[in-house]
Formats: sequence, C-alpha cells, structure tokens
Amino acid sequence: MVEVTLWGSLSAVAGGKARHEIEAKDIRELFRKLAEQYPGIEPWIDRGIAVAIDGTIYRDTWSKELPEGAEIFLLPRLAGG
Amino acid sequence: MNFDPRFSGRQFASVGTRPIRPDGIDKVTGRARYGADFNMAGQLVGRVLRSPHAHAVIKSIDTSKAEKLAGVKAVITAKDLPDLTDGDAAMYDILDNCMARKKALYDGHAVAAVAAIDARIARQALKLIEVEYEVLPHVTDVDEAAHHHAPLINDQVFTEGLEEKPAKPSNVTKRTQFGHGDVHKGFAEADFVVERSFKTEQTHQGYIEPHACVASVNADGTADLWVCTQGHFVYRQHCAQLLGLEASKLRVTSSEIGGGFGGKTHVWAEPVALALSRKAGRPVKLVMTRDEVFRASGPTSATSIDVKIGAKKDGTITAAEATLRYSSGPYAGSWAEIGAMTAFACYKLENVKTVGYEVLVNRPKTAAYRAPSAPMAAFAVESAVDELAKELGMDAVDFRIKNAAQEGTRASYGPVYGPIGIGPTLEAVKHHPHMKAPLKANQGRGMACGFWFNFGGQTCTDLNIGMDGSVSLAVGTVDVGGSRASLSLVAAEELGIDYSHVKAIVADTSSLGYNDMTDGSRGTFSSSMATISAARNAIKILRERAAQTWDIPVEDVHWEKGHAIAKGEKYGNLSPLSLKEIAAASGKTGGPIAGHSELVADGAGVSFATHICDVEVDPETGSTRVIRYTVVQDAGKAVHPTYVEGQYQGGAAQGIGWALNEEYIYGKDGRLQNAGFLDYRIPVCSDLPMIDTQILEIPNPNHPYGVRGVGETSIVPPLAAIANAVSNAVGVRMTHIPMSPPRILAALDAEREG
Amino acid sequence: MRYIRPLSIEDAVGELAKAVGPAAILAGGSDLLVRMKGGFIEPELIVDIKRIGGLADIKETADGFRIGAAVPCAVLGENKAVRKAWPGVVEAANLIGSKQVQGRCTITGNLCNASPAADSVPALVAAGAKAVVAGPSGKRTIAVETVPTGPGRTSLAKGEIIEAILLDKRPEHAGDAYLRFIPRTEMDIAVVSAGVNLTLDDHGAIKTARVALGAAAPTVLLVEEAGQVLVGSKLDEATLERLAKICSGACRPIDDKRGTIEFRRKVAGVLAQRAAAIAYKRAGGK
Amino acid sequence: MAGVAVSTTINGDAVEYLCQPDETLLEVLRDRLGLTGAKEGCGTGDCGACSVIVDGRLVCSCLVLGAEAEGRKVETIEGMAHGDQLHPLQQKFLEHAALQCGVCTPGFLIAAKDLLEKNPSPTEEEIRFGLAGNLCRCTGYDKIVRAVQDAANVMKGA
Repeated sequence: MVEVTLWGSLSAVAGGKARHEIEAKDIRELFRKLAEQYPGIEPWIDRGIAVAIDGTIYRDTWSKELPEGAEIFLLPRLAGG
Repeated sequence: MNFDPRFSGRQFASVGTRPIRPDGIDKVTGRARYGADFNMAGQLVGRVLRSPHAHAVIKSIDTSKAEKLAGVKAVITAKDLPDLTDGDAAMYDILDNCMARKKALYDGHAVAAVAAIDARIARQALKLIEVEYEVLPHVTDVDEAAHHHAPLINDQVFTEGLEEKPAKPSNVTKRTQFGHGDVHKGFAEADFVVERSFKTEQTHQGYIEPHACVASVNADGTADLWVCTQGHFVYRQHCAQLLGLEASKLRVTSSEIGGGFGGKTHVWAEPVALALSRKAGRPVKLVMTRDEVFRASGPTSATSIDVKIGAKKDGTITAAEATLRYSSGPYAGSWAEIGAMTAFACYKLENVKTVGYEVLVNRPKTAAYRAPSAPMAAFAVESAVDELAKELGMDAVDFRIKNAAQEGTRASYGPVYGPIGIGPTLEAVKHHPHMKAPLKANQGRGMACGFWFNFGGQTCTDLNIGMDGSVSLAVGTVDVGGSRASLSLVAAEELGIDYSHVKAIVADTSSLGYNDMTDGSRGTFSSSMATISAARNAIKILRERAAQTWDIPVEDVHWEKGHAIAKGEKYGNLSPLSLKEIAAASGKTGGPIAGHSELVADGAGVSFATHICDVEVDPETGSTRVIRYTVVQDAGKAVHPTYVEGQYQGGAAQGIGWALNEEYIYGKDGRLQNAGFLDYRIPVCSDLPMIDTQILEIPNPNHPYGVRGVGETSIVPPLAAIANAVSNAVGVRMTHIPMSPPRILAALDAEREG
Repeated sequence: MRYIRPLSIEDAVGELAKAVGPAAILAGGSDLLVRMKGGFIEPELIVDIKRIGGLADIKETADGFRIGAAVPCAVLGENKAVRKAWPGVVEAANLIGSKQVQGRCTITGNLCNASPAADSVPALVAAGAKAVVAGPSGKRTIAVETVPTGPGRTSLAKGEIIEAILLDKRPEHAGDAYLRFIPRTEMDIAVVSAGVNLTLDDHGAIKTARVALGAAAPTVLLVEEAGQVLVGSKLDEATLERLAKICSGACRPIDDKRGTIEFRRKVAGVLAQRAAAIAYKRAGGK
Repeated sequence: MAGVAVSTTINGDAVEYLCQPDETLLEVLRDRLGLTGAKEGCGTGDCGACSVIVDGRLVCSCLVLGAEAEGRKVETIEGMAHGDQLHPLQQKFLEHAALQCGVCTPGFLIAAKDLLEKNPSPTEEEIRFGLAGNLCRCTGYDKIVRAVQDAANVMKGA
C-alpha cells in the first residue's frame, strides 16, 4: 500500500481528493488502478503524468517500483527548452 | 537493464578536463554543415505564403495562376496535408500551425507553399496565389484575451480545470493549481505582506540560424529529411504521422544546429517541405527568412502575474500566492502550468498556492524557450521577495537564505526535495566579492534565484571499438552546445583511455534507436548515462576477450585504466592487456567489439542558480547598462567545465536581453512590427560585460557521476536580478519586462509626479 | 532587371533619365539591398556608381571638403583632416550600422534614403553641408536639409544623382557634435538624435550655432530657435535648460516600435544639451 | 533577367561566375560556388554571420551584389587557415570554447581578423564595439572576447 498525492488539477478529476491510498507495486500498476477508480484520469495519463518518488521525478520508467513508505507525488509531464 | 545509475563518488581522469571539442575544426573553418548548407541533385526551392492578418477566415485559395508559372513544380495548401491525426488534439494543432486549415490565427500563419526551380520564381509564384480572407476581430494581449468580451479564437474551447464546466467558451483553455497548506491562515500570521502585479512581454529564442531543411520523398514512400532540429527522432515521428509515412522509412539526419534554445523542438516547415517534395517528385529545400522566423516560429509566452507574499518580523515567510496568466498563441498549451510549478520552488513554504491560466491569443504558437515559463514567474516572485526583504529591513540574500528550500523540504509544486543546491548557491553569493564591490551614483545591485527541472527520458547510444583501439560513439541527442566533447570525455573516462581516441557523432534516425530530444537540460545528463552504460557493456566484452586470450575465468579479469587485468596471485606473470591490444586481436577472439545502451534516463535532478548583477541607469534617458554580472549555479558534476560555463554565460546573456530590450511589438492591426534583428534587439557584444561564473557541484544521486542538467537554469534568475538591480538604482519598483528606456523613464516620471 | 556600372556621371545620369521602370542608384547598398530583399522595391535598373571617376574620393579644396557619393563611411572615418574639422559629422557617419555596414554605407546614401532617423543627416544639417546634384539639366548645389522631403522621399528629380557632399572649411574656435539615443550600444536605428554645430567668438561666447534633431519629425529638423538661444551664451545652465525646452517643443515625433512620443520629446532635449556641451568643448569653450 | 558575368578573386584564386543582377554575393558564394561557410542569419546586415572581406573592407556579403565583386578580392572563412595551419584566431576560438552552436563563428572569425589587422592591440572595449555587428546567441560573448584577446597576444608575439 502506498500513499499517492495528486497535484491540484488532477485531484479535481479524482473525486476532489489529493491523497489516495493505493495498492500498487510500480508506476504502471499505479496508473492502471487510478484509471480504474477514476476513469476521468485516463486522458491525463495519455497526455503525460510524471511520478516523483522521494523527490526524484520519473517521466517514462513505468516499471519503477514504488517502495513502501515512499513519498509519491504525481505531476504534469513537462516540456523543456 | 541492469545498469545502476546511482552516484558513486569516484576520482576522475578525463571528466572535469577541458579538451577541444571534436566538431571544433569544422566549425572554425566553415566546413560544418548546418540546415541550409546541404543540397541534393534536382533540388527545388520551397517558399511559404503567410497570412497578413492576425485573425481571418480563409474563404478560398486559388493557386491556379501560380501553378501555371513556368518553373513552378508544386503548389500546396492544407488540402495537401490531410488530417491524419486521428483525434490527437496536440498533433492536430501542430498540423494546423504548419498550414492553416480554416482560419489564419496569427500574422505569419502559413496558408500555402510553392516549390520552384529557383528562389525568384518561387517568390513570384507566391504573389500569384489568391487568398480570399474574411478578417475577424483579433486579440494579442494576454490580459485582454482572458477577458470575457475578447474576440474568441476558438469557440470550441471551454476552460478545463474549473470545478464546474463553464457555460460559455473562452480564450482560457485551462486552469491549473499547485500548492499546499492554507494561504489564508498564513497571510493572517504575517506581519508584512507584499502584493504586486507584473507583466512580461513575448520574446523569441533568437537563434542565429533560421529553420532550414531539405526534404526528399520518393515514389515508394521512402523519404529523407535533412534538418536543423533539437530532436530528429521526434521530428521523424511528427512528420511521419502528419504525412502518413512509415517512421522507419523516413530517415531524418540532424544537421549541425545553429542554436535552438527550445525553438527547434517543434516542426513548422518540415511537413510542408515533405508535402511539396511528394507533390513535385523532387527534393525541396525550405529555408525560413529571418522575418518568417520571428513571425511564425518560436516565441515564448507573454505573461501577467499577480504575487502576494507574507512574512513575520523575524523573516519567516508565512504564505505565498501567485496567479499566473500565460499566452500560448492560438493553440492550447501548458505554459502557465509550468510557471505555477516553478514560481516558488526555491523556498521552504508552509502555505503556498499558485494558479495558472493558459490564454489563447492571435500570436504564433508558443514554443519552449530555455527553462520555459520559469523566468517570468521568477521575475515576479523574486521581485516581490526583494521588496518584502526591504520592508522587513533584512538583507535580500539573508532573507532568501532564511527561507531557502533544502533537502526534505516539500517543494511548492508537490514532492519532497532530495539534495539540492539553492542553499549553497545563496551562501556562495553571500560571500562572493561581487556583493561587496562599491557602487557609484546611478548604479544599483540586484540578485535573484532561479529553479528549473531537469529531464531525462529515452536515450540510446552505440559505442564501437575499432581494430586500432579507437572508439566511435554514436549518440542520438543533438549537440547544441558542445555535448559531443562531454560525451567523449565520459566514454574515455569509463573505458580508461585518452579523450583523443574517442570520436562522438550524432547518428541519424535510421542508424540508432529512438532518442528524445535535446531539451529540458537532458542532453548531457541522459546521453552520458547511456554512454556510461554502453561503455560498461563494451568493457564486459573486453574482459571476456581478455579472459579468452588468457584462458582464465572472466570473473578474474578486471578493468582498470584502460586495461584488462588478471586479478589474483596465480596470474602474477600475466601482463595487463590494453584496450588497443584486445581490439587488435578482436577479429580472432569473436569479432567486433561494441557496447550498446538503450535506457530511460529518469531521475534527473533539479537545478538552482543565484545571480548577481550591477547596472547603471541614466536617469535622463532611462538607458540601462549591465556593468557586472555573476552566475553561481549547481552543475552536479561539470563534465566539461568550459562548456558548463558557456551555458551559464549564454543563459545569462539571453536573460539580460529579455530583461532590457527584447519584446514582440504588435500594431493595432495585430501585425508584428519588429520581425528582424534590427528592431528585435538581442544583446550585441558591446552591450555586455564579462559574465563571471562559479560552478558548484552538489552531486545528483541518480547519475553515476552526479551530473545534473545545466543548460536552462541560467536564464531563470536574470529578469529578476536585473529588475532588482534597476529598482535599486532608480528607487522605483520596475514591474514590466522588458525594462526598455521608455518604460524606465515613464516609471521615473510617474514617481517624480507622485 | 539590369545592373550597370557606368564610368562617368553623364552616363549614369543618361541611363537613369531614360530608364522606363523603377531605377535605383547603388553606392553602398546597405539600404537598397535590404529594401530589395524585403520586396519593397523591385528596380528595373540598378546603377552602380562606385566606378565613376572622383565619386570614391575625398578632396580637400580651398573652400573645405568634397566627399564623393561613393565614399564608404569607414573611409570617411579614416580621413584625419575631415575628422579634425568635423568630428561630429564623422562620428555620426560612423554610427551607422556595424563595422560591416561601415565598409559599404555612404553619407550620400544615408541622405537619399530619406529616413528621419538617419544618423549622419542631423550632423550634416547642423554643419550646413551642401549636396552637389548632377542631372539631365546640369549641376546644382543645394543645402542637404532640402534633399529629404518626407520618409523615403527626396526632392531629387528623375535622372538626378547626388555626386558629392560639401563641407565648409572650419574657422578657429568651431566645434560640432552628434548624439543619438539607442537602447543598445550599437546596431540600432536612432530613437531620437541631435546634432549641434557651434563657433565661438574670441571671448568664448557662442557666435553662431545650428541645432538639428533626428527621428523627431518626418524629416530631420533644423531647429533655428535652438541655435538662436545658444548665440551669445557660454552654455550656462539656464541656456541649456532653454535649449532642451525648445528642442523638446520643436519635436513632432510619433509613437512606434522604437519609442514613444513622450520619450522622444524628453530625450531630444537631453541629447541637444549633451551634444551642445561636447561641441562647445571642442570649439575651445570652457 | 540577363545574367552578369563576373571575374573575381576569392581566397587568392581566380574565379568566374554568371549571376543574376539582384543576386547577392552571399547567394553566389553559397549557392553557386559551394562556399557555405558564410551563413545567412538575417539577410539584412544585422547579424554579421555572412561577413567576408572585400578589397580589405569587412562587409556583410548579404548586402553586396554578386555583380559588384567584378575585379575585387574576396576573402571568406574558407581561406582563413593556411593549409592545415589554423589562423591563431581559429585556434584560440577552439581553445577558449568561444563557440557553442558555431553558426556565427565564421562571421566572428572574419570580423575579428579584420579587427586585429587594423588594430593589433585592441582593448576589451574596442573588441566589443569592433564585433558588435556580429550576433551570437549562445555564448554571451565572454569567451569570444577572451579568445580574441588571446589571439591578439599570440599574433603580436609572432
């Protein structure tokens, strides 16, 4: 079980709730379970969501494991220059 | 992938040295080939017809006269680029931006294109294309566009991210929000509150090389594209999708690139050139003029930002809030969102809230520009922070140090920071001699902090060892500022050989696996990680070959300083085998030796910088000169320190231009007034002082060498640092960027008149 | 389109006079080629005047200097005699564009391009320079301020070419200066500018004065009242203030991408003061 | 439009070409003669990327007609090195990393060569004003100025 925090706009799609307890071992499972619970999230995942695990931002490594007790935060996937 | 990207504090032999770049000689002799320097047999010249209107329905386009002109081989309109985007809204916007479909949405929007046997005929042909427009009311100002009376740019846009779906369409495409805590409570606890509104004007990346490409489509559906780009693999994807080509049959070669800064992350002319080539059956070269570059590529957002910050008497910030409105051109973007994320990222805040609004305007589609969106947010926040320090009677640096984020701080954009460099850059600035240097009359000093994310992403490299022991390294991230030198250093470091034996090149899309582009300060970060991984894979093979030569178990063979060494007393009489010796024997030990790597280089660090700047303002003319400038930034690990300094200096110089003179100026007719280097005033050599740099190295825990991206952060603090310096020099808070002489003089006059 | 390179002024005048379509004179080309590139002008005939005898020379005459129409500003700047006599004119000429442009551009071209913001023109007007015009009906000599009649328009008739600019010999105690305001340190077009030319009497008081402003009206302005206010003074504070006020008041500027009306008015006065101070010092005033 | 036949000297070699009357020297160099070292950054004389030297004068080749080169001597970046011996400016630009993207570099080198030929001991200010007609967007000019200073010292010693 991990605790996931969603950024402001995404939490609006997830029942207005920023914090969610989810049983997920990696980013892929986390996204799948979030989408099952809140179908509105799916287009956001398609557009790109980054996952910060203990402050390190992962944009593409969906196989990244989510350690128990880690600080997990979802962010928009950004563009750079 | 069993590659371990974690930082290990090691001693370096090559990394950290400053050799000459491998592509240097070509660049000082004029041999390096950029976008416009390539030609193909039978090549035609492509030219684009652009809308003279800021907002107009395209009622009809008659190309028949142009088609009949001798020497014209193809004329295309949106009809020749049918919509294949299959509901992908972002791709549809790119398509529409390449060639307007129903409406021209800004002055300079492409509406048709020709390919002819020479430039003169192509120009004549453009004049023969008859476009019937129905001119619509337009809006170019970000605040006016956000107003509910503004002309609608797209009547299908209903603001996203609101609690209730709005009943009416508007130019605001999206609202986003970040933060934590309770700002109302925080402001109630504050002894001092500063509240200010700021504006920044739209700027362009201003790369010296205009967009250029040569496209060649064959009858069998194969195609070649030579182009200056920050990401040839991304260009391949986009062009293939927009033209219905198979990605693998479109070979994209990235030319040398004459600057990008985010502006060459986007296709504009390339799908048009490919469509022209497809129709004409001949290669087409398409080069933008400088006027086209300004009118129809690049620019960053114009912004309007409100900031409110409160602090206790002891200097603790209790709450911080910002509302940020960013223009995105006529298509939806996420620029305010990034501004909202970065605005307060330097600080440790209990209560913080930022809200971003994306606003459509009749200006070119906004593109990334070096740490996109962060400089404007930093300008607003760092100006307000300076003002608050003044109200508190605290030194500007001390106030920032007191409130700086550190490891374990919850970032204003959400997650908790690992080891970061904001505190160290501030301490370095506090003790920098620049801060103590005396100032003369009409001079002022300012400082400011800046934050930027770093990206990682998909990366792929090939490392091939020749029979003579020299190494060729093929990378897929475009070299925009010396990364081939840095990556060669990394390969040399890992293999334990001399830098001079490594030659790095940027491979085309058919020679290497997919790579994300060189953006988000990721080039050296991600490709160095892939290079380390590839080198380690090659070393594994080198060890195997040595083991085979010696006929001992591979576990007993170690790799040290470019040699295979048999470890253990029983091998005492085996002299080490050099990479060169192993390579020379490779034909007999199993064939060529290579290391490959395909990885996602995630785990990029975040990056901080603090800048100091002295200016002198002529109070009678409002003219500002930057007389001293210092950049302090965390590089994680500077692989090639000279090029790291170069990134620091270049970003600072761009920021100085933005702060003082650069801006898009639109007339009442919605047309761009200053589409050229004469009146879009980027800094010239005599405008700038030397730009001093100090590199800090706080290792990124997620890179074997501790590398962080360094490319973008340096443009974040200058707007604010210069605004603070000017405000200190003239005694009036400057709230509108650029602080051009007329704006400074007007602010001084307003102050004098009270 | 035809490109010709006549060797005599008569041939050049003749070709221009009989040209059917639009014709352009090419000396330095730094304005012409930009306008051609932008599609603002498509000449049928380009007359390159650089090989016409005498047009590429600077001659010192009994009356002063004769600066050929094809003399690049860089060459003008290297001429010690002109620089000594007319430092303000030379400075102004050497402010046009970059080193690269300096190698090509000419003061005659700058005058004939008829931009109100032309750098060398206020200095030439303040200097009382004259233009020698060759045309189908012979030659005439006119004051430079009568050449531009509006932005991009001149008083020259079809077939006429300015072959040289004339500058007077300098008396004792004379000085001139030119200042422009630009946002950067180089490369910009003047937002507003001022040229001042003074002579002093034996006591250091100003005997004659001419003040001209650039980018302050549709053509370069000769502000006669500003000259009058300087005459008799030793450039005291009160005179400088009146000078600034008169210059600001004489301006009829526009709001555009380069500056606002208010800015141009105010800075015109500031620059006139500063240029007057430099000219005064150069004339030997204290 | 009738072509203009031109005989000229480029980097010491006699060259003949036919060009259109409105064709710039930059277009001739790049498109007719394959000398693509000079770059077009603006086409209006504002960036200096197309700098060449004509009869000892530094010019923007985008502001010179190809036809005007008749009988002149043109020097371009391609002629700056002597064989495999780089000009000291070229060498110092490499050593100081006075280039990032490198597209402005040929123009800077030509302009700096002209500057040092006319003024072998320039001050920093003279270098900065002397090179103000060449735009660089990558470096902030710092390393370019240092490279020119260093090259000037080397050339004086030579």
